[in-house]
Order: sequence, then C-alpha cells, then structure tokens
Amino acid sequence: MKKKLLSAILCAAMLASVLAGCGGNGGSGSSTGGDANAPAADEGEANAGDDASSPSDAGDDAEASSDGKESSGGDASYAILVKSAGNPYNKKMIEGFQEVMDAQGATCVVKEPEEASAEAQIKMINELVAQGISSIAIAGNDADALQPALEEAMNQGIKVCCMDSAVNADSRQLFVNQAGIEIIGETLMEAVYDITGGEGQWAILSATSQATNQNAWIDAMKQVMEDEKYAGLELVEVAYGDDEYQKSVDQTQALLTNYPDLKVICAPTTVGIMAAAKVLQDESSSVKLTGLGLPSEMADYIGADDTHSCPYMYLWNPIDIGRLTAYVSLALVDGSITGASGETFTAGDLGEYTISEAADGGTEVVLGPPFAFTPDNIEEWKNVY
Amino acid sequence: MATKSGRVISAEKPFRWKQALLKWEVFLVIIFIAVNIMNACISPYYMSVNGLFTATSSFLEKSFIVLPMAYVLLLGEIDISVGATVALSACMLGISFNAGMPMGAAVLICLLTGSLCGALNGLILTKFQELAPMIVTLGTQILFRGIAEILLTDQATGGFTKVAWFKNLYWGKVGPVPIMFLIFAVCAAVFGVIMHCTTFGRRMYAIGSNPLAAKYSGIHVQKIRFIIYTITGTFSAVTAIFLASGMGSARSNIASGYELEAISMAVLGGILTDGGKGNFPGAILAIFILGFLRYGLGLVNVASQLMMVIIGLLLIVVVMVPNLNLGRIFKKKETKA
Amino acid sequence: MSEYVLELKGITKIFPGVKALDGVHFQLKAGEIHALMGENGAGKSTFIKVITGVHKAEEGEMFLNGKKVNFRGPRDAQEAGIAAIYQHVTAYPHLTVAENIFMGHEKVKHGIIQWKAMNEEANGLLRELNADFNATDEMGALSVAQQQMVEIAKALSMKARIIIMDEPTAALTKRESEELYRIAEKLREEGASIIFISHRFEDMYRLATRVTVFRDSKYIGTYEVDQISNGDLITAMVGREITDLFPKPEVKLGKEVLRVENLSRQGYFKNVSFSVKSGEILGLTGLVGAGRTEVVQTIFGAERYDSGKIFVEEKEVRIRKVQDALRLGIGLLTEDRQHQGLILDWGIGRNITLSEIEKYGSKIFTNEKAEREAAKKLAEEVDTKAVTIFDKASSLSGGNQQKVVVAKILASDLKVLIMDEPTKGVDVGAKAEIYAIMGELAKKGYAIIMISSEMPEILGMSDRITVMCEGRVTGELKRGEATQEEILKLAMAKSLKAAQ
Amino acid sequence: MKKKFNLKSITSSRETSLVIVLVLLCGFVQFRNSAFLTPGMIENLFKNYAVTMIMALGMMCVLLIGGIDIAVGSTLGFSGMCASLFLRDHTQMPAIVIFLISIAIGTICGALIGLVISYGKVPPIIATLGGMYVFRGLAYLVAKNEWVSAYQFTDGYKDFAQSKYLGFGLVNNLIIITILIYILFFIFFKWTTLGRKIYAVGSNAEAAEVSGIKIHRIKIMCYAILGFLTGLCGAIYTSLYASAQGDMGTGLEMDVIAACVVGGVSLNGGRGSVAGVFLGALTMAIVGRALPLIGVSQFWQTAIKGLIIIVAVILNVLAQRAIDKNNLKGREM
Repeated sequence: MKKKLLSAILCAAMLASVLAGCGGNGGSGSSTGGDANAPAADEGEANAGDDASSPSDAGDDAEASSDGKESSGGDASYAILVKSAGNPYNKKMIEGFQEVMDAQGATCVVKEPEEASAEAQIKMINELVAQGISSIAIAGNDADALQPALEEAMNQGIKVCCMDSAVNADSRQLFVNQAGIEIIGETLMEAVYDITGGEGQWAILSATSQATNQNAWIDAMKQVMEDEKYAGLELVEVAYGDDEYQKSVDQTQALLTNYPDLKVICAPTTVGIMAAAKVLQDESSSVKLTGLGLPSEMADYIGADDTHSCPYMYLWNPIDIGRLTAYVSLALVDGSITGASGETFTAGDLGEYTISEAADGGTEVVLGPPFAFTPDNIEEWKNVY
Repeated sequence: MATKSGRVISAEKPFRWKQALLKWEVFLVIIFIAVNIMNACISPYYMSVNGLFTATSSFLEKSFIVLPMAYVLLLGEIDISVGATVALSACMLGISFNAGMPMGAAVLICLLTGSLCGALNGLILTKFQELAPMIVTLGTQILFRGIAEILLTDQATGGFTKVAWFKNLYWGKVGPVPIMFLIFAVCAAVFGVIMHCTTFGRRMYAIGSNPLAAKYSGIHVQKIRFIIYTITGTFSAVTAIFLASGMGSARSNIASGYELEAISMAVLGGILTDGGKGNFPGAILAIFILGFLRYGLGLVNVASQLMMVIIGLLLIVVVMVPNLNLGRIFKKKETKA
Repeated sequence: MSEYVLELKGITKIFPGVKALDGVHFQLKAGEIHALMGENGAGKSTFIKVITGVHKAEEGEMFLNGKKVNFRGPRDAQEAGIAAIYQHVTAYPHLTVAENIFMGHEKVKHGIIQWKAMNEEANGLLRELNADFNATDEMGALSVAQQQMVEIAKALSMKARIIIMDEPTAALTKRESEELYRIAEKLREEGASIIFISHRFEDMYRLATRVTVFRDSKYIGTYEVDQISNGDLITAMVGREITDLFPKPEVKLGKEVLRVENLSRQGYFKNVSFSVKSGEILGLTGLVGAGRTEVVQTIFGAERYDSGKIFVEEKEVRIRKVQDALRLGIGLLTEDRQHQGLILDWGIGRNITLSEIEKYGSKIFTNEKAEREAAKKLAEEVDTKAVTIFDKASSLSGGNQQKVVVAKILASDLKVLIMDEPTKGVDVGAKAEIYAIMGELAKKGYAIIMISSEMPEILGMSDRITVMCEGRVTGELKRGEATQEEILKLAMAKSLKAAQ
Repeated sequence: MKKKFNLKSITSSRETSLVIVLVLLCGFVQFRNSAFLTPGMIENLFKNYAVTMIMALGMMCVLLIGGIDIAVGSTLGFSGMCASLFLRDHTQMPAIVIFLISIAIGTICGALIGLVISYGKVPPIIATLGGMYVFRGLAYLVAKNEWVSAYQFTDGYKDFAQSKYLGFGLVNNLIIITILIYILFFIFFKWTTLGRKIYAVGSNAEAAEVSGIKIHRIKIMCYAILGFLTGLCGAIYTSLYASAQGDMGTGLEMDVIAACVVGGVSLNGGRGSVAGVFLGALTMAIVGRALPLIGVSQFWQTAIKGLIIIVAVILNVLAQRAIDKNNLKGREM
C-alpha cells in the first residue's frame, strides 16, 4: 500500500514539474519578459513569444520583425545566454536585456545553463539554432571552446555578440565590453595605491582562473605596475577562489597567515570579494579590500571606518550591459551595423556608441569606465543590484 | 542410471506473453514514444530530421561512456572516475597536439591516457579485492582531475579546429547524419554483440550474478574485471576526443559530472547497480530517451533548473515503478492459478 | 491448562504462486523433544517461521498453553517465550557475541545499554554450554559450530519455554552434535519444550520422543519414535520405498589418478598426503575445521598452497588457479552450492554449461542451441526434477540443486571429482539418488573424493577412508576394517593425546 | 585469549594509525609554517570544516546500513536556501527559528529519500542521484536565481557563527555544536539499543528482520538523521558565510564520503566508528587547510587529496591483511 502511495506521489510530482515547465511558456504567451522578480519559470515565459506568436500577430509585433530579413524564424527573436543560473549578476544583465526587448516589443529567449561550463552552453547554442533564433548574445564560460558551436550558428545566418566575458575574435561579430581592460587595470591599481598609501604588500584574489576577463584584468594591472610610481607596491600572490565561496574563504585566510604584513587584497570578482570581505571583517583584520563587487552583496562591508573591511570598490552596472547588449543584438539583426570597427549606433538612452578594435583582434564596444561604490552612495545602490 | 525415472526435460524456451510484455525494454520503448510525442506537441521545431540528428550530437559524445559503464554496472560495480578520465585524456590530447605532434598521434596518446587511467582503477581493484569500487574510483576521480590541473594549471589548450578532419568528428555530417552518430552506432552494435552473443558477455553476467560461483566455474574473474575497467578508461578517452573536437579546445575542468549522467542512463536502461541484470538495448534506449527529453524541453527553453528536477524525478520514478507494479501483477495472476 | 504447550490447527500459508503449508496440524507436549521431519520443501522451515511470527498464516489458528494467540511479528513470539535457532545461522558478524545474544532484548537502564551486565550474563550462559570463547569476541571470528552455540545461548537468555532448532546439527560434526544433544537434554530437564528439525535419523532417535512428518507441505502424521521403524518413517517422508540407501557398486580400481604429497598451507593444514585411483571413492572425513575443505579447495586451485607436490597420473603438476585444475581434469562440488556452486537466478541450463561455454560455441561466440542440447542431456542424465532447462536454479530443492551441480562438473571432461559434503541439507530421497549417481560415476572410471561428516555415508560409500584432525592426516582405513569408533578415534586423535 | 587480543588490535589499529598519520602531518606542516598550530588557526580550521565533520557523522549512519547518499550537497543547498529566504523576508525572526526551519527541511528531504529507498526498493546510489538533481534544481527555483546577501541577514544570525556565547566565551559556537553532536552520537551508537540496531541491520539485514527489527524504519531513520544534520549544516553554512547561493555545497557529498572512508567506515555496511569518522574528517580538513600554508601550488592540491584517499584505503587493507596473517601464524598444526 505504502509503495503504491509513494509511487503515486512521485509520479504526480514529476507530471507537475513537467507541466510547470511547459505550462510556463504556453500559459504566458501574451506577456513577453515578465517583471524582474518573477520566478525562474519566467525564463520559460520570457521566450514564450517565439512559439506562441504565429506570423499573424508577428506583424504588429515589432519593427525588429519588419526588416528581420536574414532571421530564419517567422519573426526576429533574440537570445541571451549567460554563464550560469542562480547568479544575481547574470540575472541583472538578463533584466536589462529583457527590458529593452520588451520596450521594442521583440521576443527574447533567455538561457541559463545549470552549471557554468562550455559543454552546457554548446548544448544550448544548438537548441537556439534549432529554434531559428535571429541573434545570440553570450557571456562565454570559455573563450575558445565555444568557437566551433558559434561559427556553426553564424553560418546559419545568426548574429553573435558577447558581453561581460568575451569569446575569441573568430566566434563573434562584436563584444560588448563592460569596461576597457586598461581602464579597469588602471582604476584598480590606483585604488590599491591609494589604500596602501603607496607602498607595501598586496595580493590578488581572482575568480575561477578559467574566466578570461579575470586574467585579462590581472595582466592589465601587472602592466600598470611597471610604472615606477607603483615601485613601492609588491604583488605577493595571485590566489584563485574558483568562484566558490568556501574556497575563496580558505584562500583569503591562507593569504592572511602566509603574509602577516599584507596591506591590501584586490579581488576583481563578485564572489571572491564577498568572501574576502567577510573574512577580513570577522577577523577584524587591518588588511583592506578593494576590487569589483556587487553593491547589494557588499553593502555590509563597505565603509570608511576600521569596522568595515572595504573602503570602496568598483563595478559597472550589469543592467546597462544587458541594455547595451540588447541594442547591439537589434542593430546586428536589422543590419544597421555589421560589427566592423568604426561603425556607430545609438543605444536608446545610453547614447551614442562607436565600435573599436579589441585587444584580441576582434571588435568591441566599451560601456564606460567602472563606477565607484563608496560609503556615501552604497546605501542607494544596494537595493538596485 | 539406477534411479533413473526417464524424466524428459524440455530445451525449448517457453514463451509467455506476460513476460514478453513486462520486459523492461518494452516499457522503455513506450516511454521513448511518449517523450517524442510530448516534444512534438510542445515545440514546432522538434520534428525535423536535421534538428533531431543535430540534437543527438549534444548528448552522444558523453554517451560513449555509457557503453562500458553498462558493463561495469553489469558486474555489480561502479566507476565514478570516468568524468575525470575524460578531462585528463582531453588535456593530454591538447598538450601533445600543441607540442607539435600530428593530430593522429595526439589522438592515440589521448586513447592511451584513458586506457592507463582505467587500467589503474582495474589494477587497484583486482590487487585489493577488499576495496569497494566506489571508493577507489572516488579517489582516482580526484587524482585524475588533479593531474589534469597540474598539467594545464588554469590554461586552455586549443586550436584543434585547425585540423579539419578532427573538427568533423563532432561537427561533420554525412547527409543529415552526423559522423559521430555513425561511429556511435557502430560502437554500440559491437558492445551489444559482445554483451549478448559472446563467451565474454556470458561470463560478465556470471560474475555480476555470483562472483564466487563464477570463480569456481573457472572464470578469470579478476582478469575480466581488469579488462572492463580498462575499456571504460579507453572509451572515456573516446568521449574526450569528441568533446575536444566539439569545443576545439580542452581544459582541466571539462566533463564534470559525466560519470553520474552515464550511470543514470545505464540504470534507466535497466542495468541495475546490483549486477547481473539488464540488457544492452535498454541502455541505448535510455540514452536517447534522456537526450531527446532534454532537447525537447530545451527547445521550449524550460529553465535548466526545472529540467534538473524533472530528470531527477524521472530517474527515481522509472527505477521504482517496476518494483511496485510488476510484483503486484504476478501475484494476482499466480494466486488465481 | 491443556496438555499441549503449543498447538497449531489447519495452518495454511500461501506464497505468491505456491502453497507452502496446506492445513497442517502440530501438537507439542510440555517438556518433550519433538522431531519434525520431512523432505526439503516439505514446508518445515515455513512452518517454523509461522510459529515465530515471521510469516503470517492465511488460515488456521495457534494455541499457546490452550489460549488462542495471534502473533503480529517476531517480537510477540519472543515475548511469548518462543525462540528459534534457524537453519542458516542468523548472526551479526560485526557485533560481539554478547550483542548477538541480547539483540532485541538488550539490558537497558533508562535508555542506556548496560554493557558490563550483558557481558557477564553472556559469559555465564556460555560457560553453561561450556563454550570455548568469550562474550566480547567478534561473532564473525567464530566457527559455525561456535556461532550455533551463541544462537542457543540466545534462546536461553530469552528464558524461552519453547525452543525450535531448525537443522542445528547440519553444520556440526559428530562430537559437536553430541554436545548439542547434551544441551538439548539439559534444557528439557529444565522444563523447556523443544521442536527439533533434522535430516539425520540419529538425531531423532537420540533425542525425540515423538516425531511429526510433513510431505509436500501437508501433514502426514505424528508417531512415537520407539514405535516406528526406520523404513516406515522414510516411506512416510518420501512417499515411496527406498530399498538400498547406499547402492555402492563393486568397481575394480584402475591406476592412480591423483596423488598429493606433504601438501601444506600456513594456518590451515600441514603435510597432507593421499592418493586416489580411477573408479575409487575416497572418503575424506574428520571434525569440521580439521582442514578437509581447505585441502580440496587448494587442490582445486581456489587457494594457494605453500609447499608440497601434486601429481596427476604420475606427472607432477603446479596448480595456481581454478583453470589449471579444470584443465588437468580435477572438478570440485563445493560444500556451499548456494553461493559457490550455482547462480541461483539463472536457468539450470546456463548453470550446467557455464564452465564450458567455449566447448559448445567458439572461443569468442556462444552457441545457445548446442548449449541447450548439451544441458538438456546432462540434466536428464542426473535426473533433475525440472520441467525445462530454463527453470531457475533457485526454484529447485536442495537435492535437485546438488544434481545440477553434478551435471555441471560432468559437462567438463574430468578424471577426478571432489565432492565436499555432497548430501548436506539434502533430504533422504534425493540422498539415495545422489549416492546412486556417485556409484555410476565410479563405474565410469572417475576417481572420486568425498568429504563428509556423516558416518553412515562415509562408511557406506567409500572404498578407503582418510581421516584428518586439526590440519593433519591422522590415519587411513580400508572399507572393510573401518568402524565408527575407529574413525572417531582418529578424528579426535589430537585431543585424545592431549587428554592422556 | 589470543584471538580476543587480535580482534582488539584490528579495531584499534585503524584509529591509532590515523592518529599517527595526523600527528606526523601536523608536525611536518608546523615545521614548514609555524603559523599552522596557532589557536586562531585551529579555531578557523574547525569553524570552516564544522560542516564536513558534522555531515560525515550522518553519512556514517547511512554507510553503516550499507547505503550511500550523494544528494547531501544539494540537500544542504536547498535547506540552507529556504531558511535564508525565510530570514530575508522575516527579519525579526530569531536565529534559532531559522536553524529549526533548515533542520526541518533537511530532515524531510532525507526521510523522503529513505522512503524511496526502503519502500520503493530503489538502489541508494540511484535514489540519491535523483535526489541530487531534484534538490539542487529546487534550491535554484525557490531562490528565483537570487542570492541572499550579507546585508539581508539579521546580525543575530550572522554573529552566531562568529561569537562564542555557547562556548562561554572560550570557543566558537560552531565548534561547541560539533563537539556536542559528536559526543551525542558516540553515546547514541555505543549505549542505546537504537544505535546498536543500526549496526545490526548493516551487519545482517535478514537476521535483523527475523529478530523483529523493523528494517524499513531503521533505513528511513538513518537517511532522516543524515538529512537532519545536513539541514543543520545548511543553516551553519549560510550563517558562517553570511550569504546563501543556489549552488552552495556542490560536490560536498564526495568530501563527506571521503572523510568517512579515510575514517575506516566500510561501504558494505556494519563497520565504522564515531572516533574513526572524526579522525577521517579531521585528516581531510587538515590536508585541505595545510596544503596552501606550506606553499603547495593550488594546482597540485586536488591531486594530492586524491592520492591521500587512495593511499589511506590501501593502507587500511594492508594492515588488515597483516593482522589476518598473524592470526594464522598463531594457529599451530
């Protein structure tokens, strides 16, 4: 008896989840996007347009569709493929992307792999190609591993751009760069210089060492350090927290024990900086912290006094990245830009942007310099993202 | 003989509809059809030959592990080091290729690496038979992954796409049919035949059902175990090759969690973990059931998190259902008789 | 208060597809030892499990001291003072002896186990049974006989009024059995009633006052032991006459086939030498733990030997693994056919051909058809009670399983057959048939080594008898001159020497 | 009694050998980096590995009955996430309530898995593999891809993992909890009938059934216990790191199992001790902690960890064999 009951329950549970999965789309075909804090099922809803919308309602859909000639589907639909699910930073980018698409009345598809791996992204790219999507905006988990898949997609006439973390030059039309690598390098070095007071030991706590942007920034910082202005600074170690919270914590504590007279830790990663901040604050260590972090996550640790571990840090606005990426996708699909250097386009209220040569030989648009979060402005920002 | 009663024993297999219909494979076929129907209903893009074949490439590359994993499970054992083996072999492939070797040689080195990893498992498990495979392979899993990290640190090794034929292993097609699909079909056929039509296969079943009896029947139990673990390593390397071809590069952190996916597929195919049970076609069916289910749900962009829940429940339910229903049916029938 | 402590009426138990018990009756007087006999599969074990509440009977009622009882689980039975010592010793190898004894009724003071008290009481019980081990020993390290002791101690510890022993002597040697008899008697004098299941007639004559016989899960009858003849009892059990239990044919012996010289294995046996000729049945006996099984396992290549020589047909050979032995024509029927001899959930056909797949197919591919034919022939040759060769081995009775194993080694062309306790747990009917088969094989020129602890069968079947004691050969007796006493003296040579 | 003596040496050998290895290890690390055996360091060690240590105990229960649970990582993520979300939305809740919620959820997850395994007759590895996917997915879903971040936690909750009020200002709360739980389980396994029943089921399930032990219940209980501890760890984890993420605890299951195995728990059930598990967990913790300290490149750390596991289990076997051989020598012919 118990058995039958058990099986019944489980079967029911499974059916329910399956329905939830598909119902998510079918149900909300009308409302593309959905509000920012809708449940995860709204990745389902978000794209619902693309199977709900028959050519008939495609007409009044959006100008995107009107001249979406090379788009293989009935009407243009735009995909955003982030690094992984369950990460607020990615979620903010998605929100920005959706916001613009909704405004344009275009349908957008959101894909979040369950794990931050290239394999998962390749699978999803194949799925998108099969759906006859018109453009893919991707934050690569791996610079090179996606090349074959993306080339395949581009051969199908799909526009490919990437944001946040670049894929290599051959596998994209355009890279939406959150901030120029050099700028970040300089800003962070400047911060380190400022906090240390010009001399002393400092260390870098990076994210998963696989992430391309991390390494680019670190290299940039090292280059800036060549300048004799920073001669007093000694970079003792680059530790990797692998974007895992516990590992980052261990690494930080190791840094503290190994280098007693460490002055500053610079963590250019949202996870790493949180972990480091927590450790420093708990141990009320004298070591200070700066880097790139989410204001909402870091709100607790940012402050001028000694009870706070992080005097100030930087980040760009992921929502804006999402927005800009959306405009880029639209522009690429309607053919107003091809991704060649020198082209210009307007990204709604973000203003005018010019495409420039990227360090890796491809082309990019740069969102702008990183934004500083200080004890004064953190309160207002922590609720934004 | 003295007390001979002249009793005649039939050598004809009695055919019973009940048993034929209650066969696991039948059940799987039904599920398979159901999945396809569902997918066709929820997504307009699903039912296209081209699409489906392309879809296979997104799960076939890891399915190469399922073939030997079926054998391992048939022995009533388990190997959770395959994922790490894939990573290590792929890294070796990249390293040797970028060291200027011709791709052909690199591929051989990759296969060799995989086989060695498998052989190491086999060696430890046959020399120290007291040890549970779970533990040993857990250890080697971490070890292999670690070696890969030592070799590549945090770097990628790539540029495989320069070699056309290598890229085509994953991306190439003959008509609508991906090359990888053809290769997989051949391998699957060979593995199936070995499992069901050869002395080796019969002996695997024997070991899985009762290792002691197998030993006393003069079967080289340890030899066979060793061979199978080695094969498992080799085919992990095969997966590594296709993965590398698909991604055009390799890192130390690829193929994580493949072992569990492979095990789920084999078990779903009716090759239960307690050994000596199941048929090969079942495993193949299971591969495609899971693959197409994921693909279909992916087409309508079901949240990957929700997908995890669905797959997980499917696994549990499908394995549990027979334990509950089969028994009941039999009881009814026989108590009536 | 009725004269019966325990009475069961019209008990029927149905398992999916089979009627394991069909309206059986049973009456146990206070303070009697009551033998329960019947062939394997007659339903004895199921019956016991019904009494102890492990199984629930579909029909019938059960009276304890005249009061109707209805056990919901083993617990109830234990509380009602019924304890069972099961056929397959049900011990916890990882736990200590004390824990095994007190499992389920530990000594507890407000939730905390009282180890000291438990160990002391356990040691007390063990001394009562003059056992040679301690309450704190790990169960897994004890011999089968010793574990049996623990089971008995468990029954005692529960102050059981009704004790059921399911084939307690099956795994015991003569001497150990004697010890068991003594204990049983003692328990009876203390007022306990004992139900005693066994295939050994000597057990019954030695202990029981009354005997109840089941056949094919039906109740046949209850008899006073001193009023029923051996023959009648067998007929009652088997349902047919068994004329000659030991049909030992006279065979003229051929030349020597197997000879071992000074075979030794650290910790198991030392300087063991014997030889066997074709057509000869060599009885190898001794107390359990004398190293008989270890010797033959070593000859069969399942274990390695440290020193000594093995000759097959006068040629010295080195046997490292089972394959070597089989290639040299040495086959072994293991004592534990359930785990070592058969793959229970395979059909008997596949079991029979397992070790010789290549013979019927090619080196690589199997040939189902040829296998089935061969299997059919062999299965018929040993006259297995089965409908098709696809019947699962687990569905057969002990006797028929043993026949399948015989068929299995007949599949490979052998010269020497080693049979380790070939009739262990086999019922009278099947025993006779197995002896017959052995005779036949001897006639065919096989050299047979038979290990057995059962005196009658050793004396009845073997041409020569080699006796071992604590790892050494202590003597060899010809068919004519061998007597129970002789054998026993040799089997206990060591301890006798120690006594003097 | 010679035999008795030998058995003693077997049972003791595992623990003692582990202790020796530990001492050597610590000595070596201390020699290389004197900052290792400082009070602060040791406190950090126990604080950060409290989760693994506690869960290893639960895993032992499951391994004892011959089962296994690879879903614990996900269960931790799920329970921890639910609790944190609740805290985020009801900031007035005292920390204890949050802990209870997390524990409750964990226990339910565990019990469900136990139910599937015992009554559904699903092999443990499969049932928990499924559970692994399901709970992880749920963890993401309930969180709607958000994190619960430091400022959304109440101070009371965050401070719990840092302050020492349970330890009367001497030791960190988490360490106290860990110690208490270990003592509790030691008593449970040594001196309570229920504890012994678990060993009995693991040692010989059939026999247990005959002697009237409700096997199904014991099984479910074991998985529930594991779930209970996992839930507790979920809360500890979030409180310790003042942040809840959907992917927290990924891969934790392997660490926990490894800890048990190094501690000499047999995967075939019936064998394993609280002391052993403690030592096993401690070994893994120290290894994970020490390697960065003695300047082992982090790229080598994984490989070394794997090597240690393999060597540990193999040594175990060799020791066992040596003892058996001695026993044989003891028997004279």
